[in-house]
Order: sequence, then structure tokens, then C-alpha cells
Amino acid sequence: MTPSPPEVEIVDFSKRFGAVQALDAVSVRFTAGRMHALLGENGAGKSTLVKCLMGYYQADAGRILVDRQARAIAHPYDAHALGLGMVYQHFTLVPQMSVAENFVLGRERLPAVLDWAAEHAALREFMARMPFRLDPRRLVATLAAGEKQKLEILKQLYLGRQFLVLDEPTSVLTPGEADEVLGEMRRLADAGELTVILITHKLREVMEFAQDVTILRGGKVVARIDVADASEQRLAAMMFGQSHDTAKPELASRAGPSANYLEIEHLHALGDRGTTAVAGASLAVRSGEIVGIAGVSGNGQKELVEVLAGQREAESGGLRIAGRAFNGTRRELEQYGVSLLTEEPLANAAVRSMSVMENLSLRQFDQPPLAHGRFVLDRRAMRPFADDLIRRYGIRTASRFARLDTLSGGNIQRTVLARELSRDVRLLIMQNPCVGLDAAAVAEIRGQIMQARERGAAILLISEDLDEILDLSDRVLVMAAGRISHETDRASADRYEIGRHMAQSRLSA
Amino acid sequence: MSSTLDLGWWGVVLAIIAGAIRVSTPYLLVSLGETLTEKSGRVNLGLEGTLVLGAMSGFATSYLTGSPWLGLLAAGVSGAAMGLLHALICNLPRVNDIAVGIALFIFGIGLAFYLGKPFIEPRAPMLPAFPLGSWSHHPAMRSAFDVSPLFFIGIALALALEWAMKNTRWGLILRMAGDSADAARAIGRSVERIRTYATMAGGFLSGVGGGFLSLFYPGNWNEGLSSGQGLMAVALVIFARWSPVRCFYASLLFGGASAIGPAVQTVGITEGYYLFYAAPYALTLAVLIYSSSPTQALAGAPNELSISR
Amino acid sequence: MVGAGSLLVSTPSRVFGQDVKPITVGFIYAATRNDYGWNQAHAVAARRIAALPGVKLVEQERVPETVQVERVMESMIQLDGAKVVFPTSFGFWPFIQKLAPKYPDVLFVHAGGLWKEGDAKNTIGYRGYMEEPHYLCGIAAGMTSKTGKLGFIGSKPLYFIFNNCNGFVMGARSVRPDATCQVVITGDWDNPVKEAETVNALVDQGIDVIVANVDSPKVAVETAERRGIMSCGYHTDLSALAPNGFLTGAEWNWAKGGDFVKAWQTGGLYPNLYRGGFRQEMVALSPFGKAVPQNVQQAVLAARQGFLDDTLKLYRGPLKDNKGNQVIAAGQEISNTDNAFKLNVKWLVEGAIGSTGLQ
Amino acid sequence: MALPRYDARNRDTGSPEARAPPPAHGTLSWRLTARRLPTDSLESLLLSLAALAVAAILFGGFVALQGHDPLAVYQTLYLGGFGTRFSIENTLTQAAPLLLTALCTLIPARVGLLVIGGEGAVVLGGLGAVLAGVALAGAPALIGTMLTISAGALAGGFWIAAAAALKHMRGVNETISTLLMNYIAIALMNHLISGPIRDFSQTLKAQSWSIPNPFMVGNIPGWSVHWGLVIGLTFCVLLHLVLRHTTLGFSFDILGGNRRAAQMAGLPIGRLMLLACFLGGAAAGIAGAIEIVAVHGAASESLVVGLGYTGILVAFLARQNALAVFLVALLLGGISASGGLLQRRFDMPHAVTIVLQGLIFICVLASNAAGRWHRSSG
Repeated sequence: MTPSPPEVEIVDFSKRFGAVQALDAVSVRFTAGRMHALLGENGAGKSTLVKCLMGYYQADAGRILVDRQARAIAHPYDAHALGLGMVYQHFTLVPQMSVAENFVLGRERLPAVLDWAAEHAALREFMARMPFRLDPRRLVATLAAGEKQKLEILKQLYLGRQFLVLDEPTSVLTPGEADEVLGEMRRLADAGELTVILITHKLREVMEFAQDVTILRGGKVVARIDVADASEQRLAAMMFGQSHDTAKPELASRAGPSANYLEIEHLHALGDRGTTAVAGASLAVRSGEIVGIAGVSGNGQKELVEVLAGQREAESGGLRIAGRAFNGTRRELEQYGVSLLTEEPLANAAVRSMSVMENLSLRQFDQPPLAHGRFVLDRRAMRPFADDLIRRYGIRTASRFARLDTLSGGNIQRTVLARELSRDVRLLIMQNPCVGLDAAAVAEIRGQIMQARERGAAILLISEDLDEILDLSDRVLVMAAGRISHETDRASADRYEIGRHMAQSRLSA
Repeated sequence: MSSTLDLGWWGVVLAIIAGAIRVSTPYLLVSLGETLTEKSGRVNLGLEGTLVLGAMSGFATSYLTGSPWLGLLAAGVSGAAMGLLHALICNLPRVNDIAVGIALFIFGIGLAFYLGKPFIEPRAPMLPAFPLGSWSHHPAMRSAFDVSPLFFIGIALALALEWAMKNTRWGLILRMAGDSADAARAIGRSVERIRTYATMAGGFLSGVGGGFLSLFYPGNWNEGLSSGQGLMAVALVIFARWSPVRCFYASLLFGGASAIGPAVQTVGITEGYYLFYAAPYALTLAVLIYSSSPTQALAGAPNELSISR
Repeated sequence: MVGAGSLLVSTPSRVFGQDVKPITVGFIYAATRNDYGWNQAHAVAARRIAALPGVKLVEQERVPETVQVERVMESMIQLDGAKVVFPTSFGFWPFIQKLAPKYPDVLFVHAGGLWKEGDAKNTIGYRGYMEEPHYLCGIAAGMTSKTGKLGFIGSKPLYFIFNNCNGFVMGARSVRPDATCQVVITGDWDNPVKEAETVNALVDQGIDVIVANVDSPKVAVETAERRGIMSCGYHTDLSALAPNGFLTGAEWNWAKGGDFVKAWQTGGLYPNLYRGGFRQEMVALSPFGKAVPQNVQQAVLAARQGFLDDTLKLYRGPLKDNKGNQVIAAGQEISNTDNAFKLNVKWLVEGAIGSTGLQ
Repeated sequence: MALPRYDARNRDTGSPEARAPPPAHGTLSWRLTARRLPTDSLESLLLSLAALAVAAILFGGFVALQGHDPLAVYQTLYLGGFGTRFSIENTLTQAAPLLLTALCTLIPARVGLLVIGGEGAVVLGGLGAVLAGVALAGAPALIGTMLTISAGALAGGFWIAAAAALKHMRGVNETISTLLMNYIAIALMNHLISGPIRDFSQTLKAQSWSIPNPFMVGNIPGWSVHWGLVIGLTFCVLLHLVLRHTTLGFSFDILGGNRRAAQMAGLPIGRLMLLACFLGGAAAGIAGAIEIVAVHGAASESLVVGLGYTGILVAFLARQNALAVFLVALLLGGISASGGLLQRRFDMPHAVTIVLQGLIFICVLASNAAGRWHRSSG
């Protein structure tokens, strides 16, 4: 290892993505040999900051100083050359290859023929000095998610990187594994071998392991304090902003609670990588009520919505609508008036190669007026049907026949919104409905949601945006580690309290 | 004439072994080539065309130059050219590698029959054979074990590839390109370039496999030469779980299965010979059904492969 | 030229040298015409017919036995002005019968077609009795084989294949009563890998003479040569392929079709069904290989003379089939031109190991 | 935050839009379906024509290389394929089966499956037709014919539907399974016609029992083209109506376009895949049945002449659009119809038409990449 880890400083970074100002004149100094936490809620700019540092993106403005010298990092290669390394949430490992092979593959120059004896010896010697052990012969596909995360970290250290950025490292670890990894990272920092940058939103981890913490909100540095003189309360307040208990707009009170419309009991479901994602979630939504689920992404919300949308098989648990078991057939979706607004509409809820008109008819193409009997499709009737929706929901498109993927993100979202809300909606399930939209669009969508609520629809709003949850929900739940960990009704919902529950450690995603 | 022992059933066993050796060599070469291509993440269904074009160009070159080894080289080079064509088209965005394979299957056979017309009648010098059966006084035994050097080259190649994929730089990079394109791009490797080289190498071996058909066994060029070995190679590679050494065993099995048909008839089972000839195909389909599962990809399959998803 | 063995005998008058007007003759092959086999035999005849005065030759290869052959014939007639068409593959016969009535001014000559009353008058089915030259090959094989074990490779389970096999075995057993012959059916007209594999399997059984009734026996003969055993040819002259092991071979003489062309040119008479052996010049014998000693050649040529002057009958009693039942009583003889009998051969003679699968 | 994609040379500096999640296991998310273009889009037609033009130029070069004059070759191709009434009849006869075998690839492609089992379905269709025809010996002519053809359709349909079942239930890739099933179907037919269902009175050829004569179908009056063309055309038009103007066709498009959207819309994925493959197989099965009722009268190796494989090419060139299949089948029928003339006039080997087909197929696939309106999303 080179003698001492580099001293890195970021001066006045700013970065804009389209309408979103991701970073606004951010300056951070990472002292060598210390563990520095970057704290903030989703979208606060944490990941964008480190990506600019590591050369994946170019900051619009600002300088990077390494050991007090200005360096240009235009490409991850440059960062690697300076000994800067980064561990991603999505693993860059090769599943069908062994741990040792994944180690070796990271190296810039590989010998034509590998001397595995020597490689294994070097690995063993390296592992001895490392906080956690992995059997080099094991196939990566057989490793648990936590072991894969450790391997990613070990790979960076093996390549001699002394400045290590960990992007939400513990999101896939069990609490025990998280403490073990962060503990060892802290030990290496204290031993002066490593500077560790920990991107997290978990207050506990910051308090227990980090030495300095920089809090980001809305792309700006809110504060930079030594952990010694910080407390979870202060950090949470700065992280989520003062609990502006300004009067939450009173929701028109519904005439008394009506019966449960959507009931979920002890739902279990696995994630894409076979790990448990939804671990016994239970909740109920009454007609005419908006239930908001707050929580940081990766706590099983995506998988929960996928189960409701029929895109993922539940391992166990009950799913009932209006008292009767629901298994996602088209007849049931129509009978119970179920609508869905999911993230990434092009990937989950629409067909890029079909026209705007066809996408608008996705829900009702087999019912009059679009169909005669169950079988004959009336494409001519689709035109007025589509034009009406295009007009009412303000979808800017060249023509009703234009392919969906020729529209902008906002207009695609509006198309899906128009389709889902323009029918007799009695259950509306939404996941981050307003992400990436401008203020006008957000207001318009919220208006539609409130109208649906007035009409007595049961609404389940899942969002990473705490303000959106607080503004709209009659009842607020927090989802953490695949379960509902906290519930409060609108009146007693306290932003900070909810924020604290959100910042619990997560079950492996 | 010394007493010729009546071989009977023993003869069938001998025939199957000898047949397995003879018929398995093209299967082995073509499946090793396809293993390389699929390990890099691409499927080349055009192997049938590559094989037939290789057989033709091998026979033609051997006839024109008089040297069967030069012919074999020409067969390989023509195969590599087809591989390059497959790769260049597949590197374009939004192109399906299986559809390109079928297109090259048609194009390859068309080209081979077109250019090969004048070479159907003449006879070209053949590849030599190792007389492995010389220890036996029995003429049938002696000639049964005349084995082509290509069979041994194939075995050596299978072992070499198995070793190289684990112990050499390009071996690791090849497997990475086929298993996780993101990991490859994360360390700055061009996945398209890796797959182009792999498809060319695969094409070269398939071409040589074709050269074997026209320059050793059955040792002549005509339009009935290819009976699906190229297409079978894709199924055989899946059967062998993308391991070169297992490709060898699988090739022997397929070679043996093809040899069973005629051998069994010689011992009196005369009904249902068509079903015998369909044995390799049915066997592969059965294994495919048995080993697939609706949730995750085939064990050991490079998951960038379009057919394993 | 004496019409022989046809169900409906019409004795054509001999043609005397009137001036012949030009005529276009079309040949249609199922595979490539230089395949050293069935198609090459016809291509050789096509060349000889093209050499006739006033004949212009048009050829087309790889025509499948589907409605396409009907189209190709019509295309030759309409676009190339063909007046005589030779569709050479077996499966073409039903399409000829469908097309012929539409073009009465065109003569359709088919190899193997079984013309019967009611078929179109302007069609001819002609074919050689290949069992006769196979009988001669059998004699050569019987006398030169060391193990007395012969091999017969057939392509498809059809009556003429089994007739050829019977001829081969009877010829061999006429000079070597204990000779046996293993019969193997590949199931394809043309599959070089299977044919080579079958020859190897036969050699491994100790068989040392083979004959292959497949579209292109080139592979089988070359494989036999490579395995150091003897072989007989089929369709056309394959002696060049096996300098050491070649005995002799059964060849077609499709050039006989030239007589029909001449008849059509001059308005002469022609038979609708013409089948014959050596006597009718429809078949021929390949030159002997160097593995055939003088005494064997004499024996073979003597038998050929027997066929020529009709003194030697192929099917003659007492004859049993390989299942042991009597098929021809002692002292009884079947005429060499008895088509009905030959069409009904659904059995293999004694000494042949295998079954026809025919009922 | 998804791993940003960068490559040493071309850095992708797109917005941090998360990469679309990998397609759920099961449907082969090959990009050709996602590329399926709305039928009425001009680009789709232009692209196909451009591909044909390029293929024509390449073929012209190839022919010139061999010492023939390309223009003369193209004139002969035109004459042989479309020049005279007789050529047109010849082309229509060749095109008739291709219409149907193309659907065997086209309909499954609408739901995202790449099926190349047309050859096997044709053979099974032929067998089905023969067995039904023989069994229904007493039936009146027209009904007998219709039932015989329907039997062929059912046989072909179930054969390809089996591949969809293997895909849905066992995750077996449909392209490989249908390829293997081709060989199995051919071996099965050869076995049956050489023994169990063989007509031993036919001495010239190993073929199955013949269907009763009244069930046979003659030529269209005035044209020497058999009714198979009309049946094929009707089926094509019917299919187009189903694909374009029924809820079933709409569901196919959704599933083929985005499997997750189909799940969200509550569509029965498994049943749609089975139905699409059944319809595709049925089309090819009808092609086989027509070869029996309109041409041969019995099943024989004449059923195995590559109709299935050429169908794949027709489906791709028609860009999976049922109406365009007719035009493309005409083109390819014309090429193979005039192939004979090329042989006779230029003494070119028969394979020249196969080379041309290969070139066209390659150019069509390459043209897929040239679409300009592809959004540059990551």
C-alpha cells in the first residue's frame, strides 16, 4: 500500500440535469485517514456528488484537489490512477466466475498466462490483512448478497485504492453484516490506511462509525459537523429540514371510515436476486382514504407494487380487494376498478412500440365502446376516446398515432396517468407518481388524486418523497426492511418521527 | 484366409466405437467453435452454412493445390470469414443474433453449392490417417481404427480451451463478456470486439469441421454432405453445459448415436431405422426439457446469451 | 427394335433416313447432374441424345418432386419450345400424367413410369431390368469374395431395390451356394455420411464385397476402397473410383431414349411402356476392375450372353425366400420380361439377411 | 443508482435515468419485436425496399464476378417470375405455401417468440390431413376437404403450441426446441410412410395412404394454380383482421411489446403464447394439408422441400405484418420460379437463388439497425 491515503477536497461543485439542479456550489473536504459520512434523503445529491468526483459525470463547475493539487478527473480511469475507488449498489461482479477470477479481472494489466498459484498466495496474504474472509474458489453466483458487497469492497482494496467511496453499502446487508463491514472500514481508516466516504441516510450508522458528516439537502450542503458533537435528533432535523408543522392543509373529512377495500396480510416476496424483499408486510386501505407509505428505496416497496401489479409472484400471504381474494386477472382489475401508476412507465406500464392511442386504450380495449362483444376491436372508436384523453390530460404528442417512445418522459407519464385515472377508479396504487415532473405537472396529478379520493377511491401512495406523503395521506405508514414498521394518522404525523423510522437499517434488498 | 472370427454383436460394439470416432470429429470441432462463440454471449445458428462452405472450400483448395492441409486451412479461413460477417451484423443495434444466424445459414449453403458445383465430380487428395489398428491381424479391425489426426487435434483443443478459459487473460475476458457485459464495460473492455473475435474463432473451427467432412470422412464433396451437424452443434453445446471437455464426450455420444442406425441393421434389427436416425435430436430435446427451469437460466449458461434467458 | 415385355405392345416401324426437322429436348434432374450416380447416368444419355442430328438440349437440376416439376416442364415447353421432355426422377410420373394431356404435341419420357391403359398416349415409361447386371455382379462377387459374406446397401424400401438385391444374391449363390448378403436400408436417396457409416459397419462384420443402390454410390465405393474391400458400381461407370477393389458395375443405358426422340421427330411409332434388360439394350455392364481374374470375367460374360439370347432366366425354381417359404417351384421359370411378377417381389431370396418391410 | 455505462471510447453522458430493469425471465426480449413498426408507418416500407435494393446490388456484383451480365440476369429473373402469364402462374404456385409457412414465424413473433418450426408443422399438417382424409372416406366432397385441411391445421397447431408450452412451463428456448422438433417430425413421417401407414400399391415411391379422390382440390378455373393459393390468401387476410382488429391481436401486441405491461394489464401470458403458437402452427399445418389435397394426395418426402425455412425469411422481410406477407411471398416465389430459367439460360447452378435469398435476409436484418428515430435512451 502506498504510504498514506490521499487528501481529497471538492470546491464549489454544481451540476444540472435538465430541469433539476442536482448540485448547487457544493464544497466538501475529506480529511485523510478518517471516515466521512455524506448524509441526506433520496435525491439530496449524494450520489451525483461522488459520481462527479469519480469521473462518471463532469461537474458543470468546480475543482477537485487531491493532496492540495488541482486534478482533472474526466474518466474513472483518472480517478483509479489517483487511488480513488468506488463501490456501487448494483454489483459489477461476474456471477459464473470465481471470487479469485473477479479479483484478478479488475487489474489494468493482466499477464497473458495467469500463475494461479502465485495469485492465490497473493490473495491469501491480502485477505489475511483484510477485515473479512472470502473463499477465493467460490463461484460468485453462490455468494449471499452481503458476501458480494464485501467482495466489491475487497476488490477495490486489492487494487490498491486508498480513497474508497461506499454508495449505500449496507442496503443489501443484514444489520449484523452492516456493523461488521463498517466496523472494519473504520478500523482501516483509524490505522491510517484508508479514507472512507460513506453515503448513507441511516443516522445510526453515522453516529456509530463516521467521524465527520456532511449533510446535503436539495443539492446544497446544509452543514458539516464532527460526529462527536452531533445527535441523531439534530442530524435528522437538518437532514429532513425543520419539522415545519405549518398547518397541513386540512383534507376534506370523509363521512366516517368505510369498509377496508384493499387488505394485504403477511405478504412475503423475493427480490430479483432471490433475497427476501417483502418480509410479512400487512396493511389495509379503506375506500375514500389515501394511505401513504414512506420509506427509502430498497425496502421492498418496488417488490410490493410488482406483486400488486401481477409482475411478481408472492411467496406467501393474503391479498384481498373488497373482501374477496385478488389474483390480478383482467376481469378482477375491471371488476374492482384497480389502477396503477408505477415508476418508469416505459418499462412497467406501457408499450414503447405501440402508438399513444393504443397505449391509452390498454385498460379498456376489450370493453365497449372500444370493443363490440368480447372479441371485435373497434379501432375507429379508439380515436375519439384517445383524443379526449389527450386533450383533457394535456399530452403533448405529434399525433395520436405517434409511437409512445417518441414522447418526452413527462408526456409518457401523463399518458399513463390519463389511462389509469380516466376510468371508474376504486383502487389506485401509485409509486413515485411525480418523480422527475415539473411543479405544474405535480400539482395537476395531485389534483387528480384528490378528485379520485373524493369519488371514494381507495388510494395507496408509495413514495420516497416524504413531503408528498405528508401532504396527501390520511394515514402514513413507514416501510422498512420489507415490513410496515410505523403507522400514524394524518393529525399526529410528525415529519421527524417518520424520518427516524425511515432511517432504520434495511433487510437485504 | 485365417479364420475370420464372426464378429456378430461384438462387431456392433466395434462399429459403434469406430463410428463414434469418425462421426464425432466434425461434431467436436463445430461444438468447440460454438462454445467459444456462446461463451462470449452470442449464438451463431449460421454454423450449418459455415460448415458446408468450409467443406466446399476445403475440398476445392485441396483439389486445386494438391495439399489437403492447405485445404483444411482454407476451410478454416472461410469459416472465420462467415463468423466475421455474423459478428459485424450482430454488432449493429437492435439486431437479433439468432435471426442473423438463420440468414447466414441460408447464405452459406447457397454460396457453397454455387461455388462448389465444379468440384462435385473430381476427386481431391485426402487427409492422411493414423493407422491405430495396425496391432491387429484382422483387416476389419485395422481399417476401423484408421483415425484422422483431426480427432486428436480436437481432443487437444478441447483440453487446451478448458485450460485456457481458466488460466489465460483472453479466457477470463471472454467469459466475462458472455456473463456480464456491464462488468466488462466497467473495466473499459469493448464487448463487441470480444464477441467479434470469439465468433470468428468459432467460425474457423466450424469451417475446419466442415473440411474434415470433405477431406477425410466421408471424404468427398457433394450437396448432401451437411445433414444438420452445424445446427446440432448449438444444441450439443447446451447439452455439454458450455464446457469444452464435456463437448468431447457429448460429441462421442452423438457420433455413436448416428453410428447405431446402420450398425444395428447389420445385426438384424431392420425395422424403425428412421427412428434411430432421429435419436440424437430427441435425446437433446429431452435433456433440454429436463435441465431447463422456468425461473432461472440453465445452469452454467452465460447469462448474456439470448437463448438462455 | 422389338417391343418387349410391355403390357400394351405396339410394334414401331423402323425409321428410315427422312430429313429430320430440329427439335428441342429438355432434361429435368432431381439433384445435380454430375453426382456420379442416377442423375449422371441420365446426363450421359442426354449428351448422346444431344449429339443426334437437329437436337437442341436444355437441362435443369434440383427440381423437387412437387408441383414445381409440373411448372418446370411447362416452362421448358412454353419458354424453351421443348418438344420432348425427360423428367428423370421417380416422383415426377404423376405430374407427367397430369400435364401430358394439355400438351399433346410434346412427348414425355419417364424413367420407371409404369404406363397403363388410360394414361396419356404422349407419355412413355421406360426402364432397364437392373436385376440382370446385378446378377452378373453377384457372380463376380461370389467368385472373388474371400469370406463369402456380401453387403447390399439400399436407399429406400422399394420393389426395384429388392429385385436388384435378389439378382445380386442369386448371382453370387449360383457360383457359391453358401454366400450370404447383409441388406441395409439407409432411408435416404442421398446421404453420404450414412452411406459411409453403413459401409464401415458392413466391413466390420467381415463383409468383403458391397454394392450400393443409392443415388450416388461414389461415397460407398470410395469408402470400400479405403477399407480395402471389393465393390460393385451402380448407375454409371465407377471403376475409376476404386482401382484395386472394383469388380464390375450395373449401368443404365438411358441413351435408348434417343430412339423415342427420333420417332417423335419423324412421326414414327413408339412404345408407351418399354422395359428391358441386356436383350433390349436397356442396361450395360461396367468394365472389369483389375481385381477380377480372367476365369471370373469369362463366367460373367457367359451369363450376360445367356441374358442376351434369353437362355438364362433370372428367377428360376426351386427358389425359397429368406423366410424359408417356397416362392418358385422346382423346374418353373419366370420370363425375364415378366413385369407383373417383378412388381410383386415383396421378398428377399434365401441367403439375403434383412427384410423388405413390404406387405 | 444504476451503474452509469461508460466505455473507454464513447462516453454515454445521458441523464441519470435508471436503466430499465432486465426483462423478467421467460420471453426472449429480442429487440426485433420491440422494433415492430406500426403497419402504416412509411419507414417500415422504405427500410424493406432499401434492404432489397442493397441486396440486388450485391447480388448483381456477385453475378458479374462470375462473368454474367447482371442486367441480363435481372431481365431473366423478371421474365421467369413475372414476364408471362405462365411465369405469373408459376410464381403464384410457389408463393401459395410460403404465405402460410411465413405465418408460422410471424404470429409467434408478435408475442416475442422466435419460432423456426415451420418445416415440422408442414409435415405434421400433411400427416394429419392424410389420416383425417382416409378416416372420413364416406363424407361428401366439400365437407371432407374442409375437415381434412382442418385436421392438418390442428396437427400443425398442436405441434408448435407444444413448443410454447415447453417455453412457458419449463423455460425451454423455443427457437432451439422448434429446430429439433423439425428433425423429429421428419423422422416420424419417414417412419410412418415406410411401414405403418404406407400404401404398398404405390411401387414408385414410399408414400402414405392416399386420401379419397373427391377430397382432392383442383385448379382455380382459368388459372393453372391450385386452390391452395386462395386458401392461403384467405387465411392471411383473416389473420391480419384478427391481429389488427380483435382484442386477441391487441393482447398479442401488448405481450410482444412489453411483457411487464401485459402482466400489469392482467393479460393471461401463458395462454396468449400458446394461442399465438397454435395459430402459427395451424397456418403451416394448412400449408402441409394443401400439399396433400391440392398436389400429392398422400404424404411423402415431397412435403420436406424447405417451405418452412423459406417461411422464416418471408416473415422477417414482411416485418411481421400479415398483409405484407403476400407481397413478400410473391417476390420470393418469383425468384424460385425464375431460378430454373437462370439455370437453363445462363447455365448457373441452382444455388444462385439460395444465394439471393441469403443476401436479402442479411440486408433486411442489417436494415433494422438503420432506423433513425431510435431514441438515444441508455
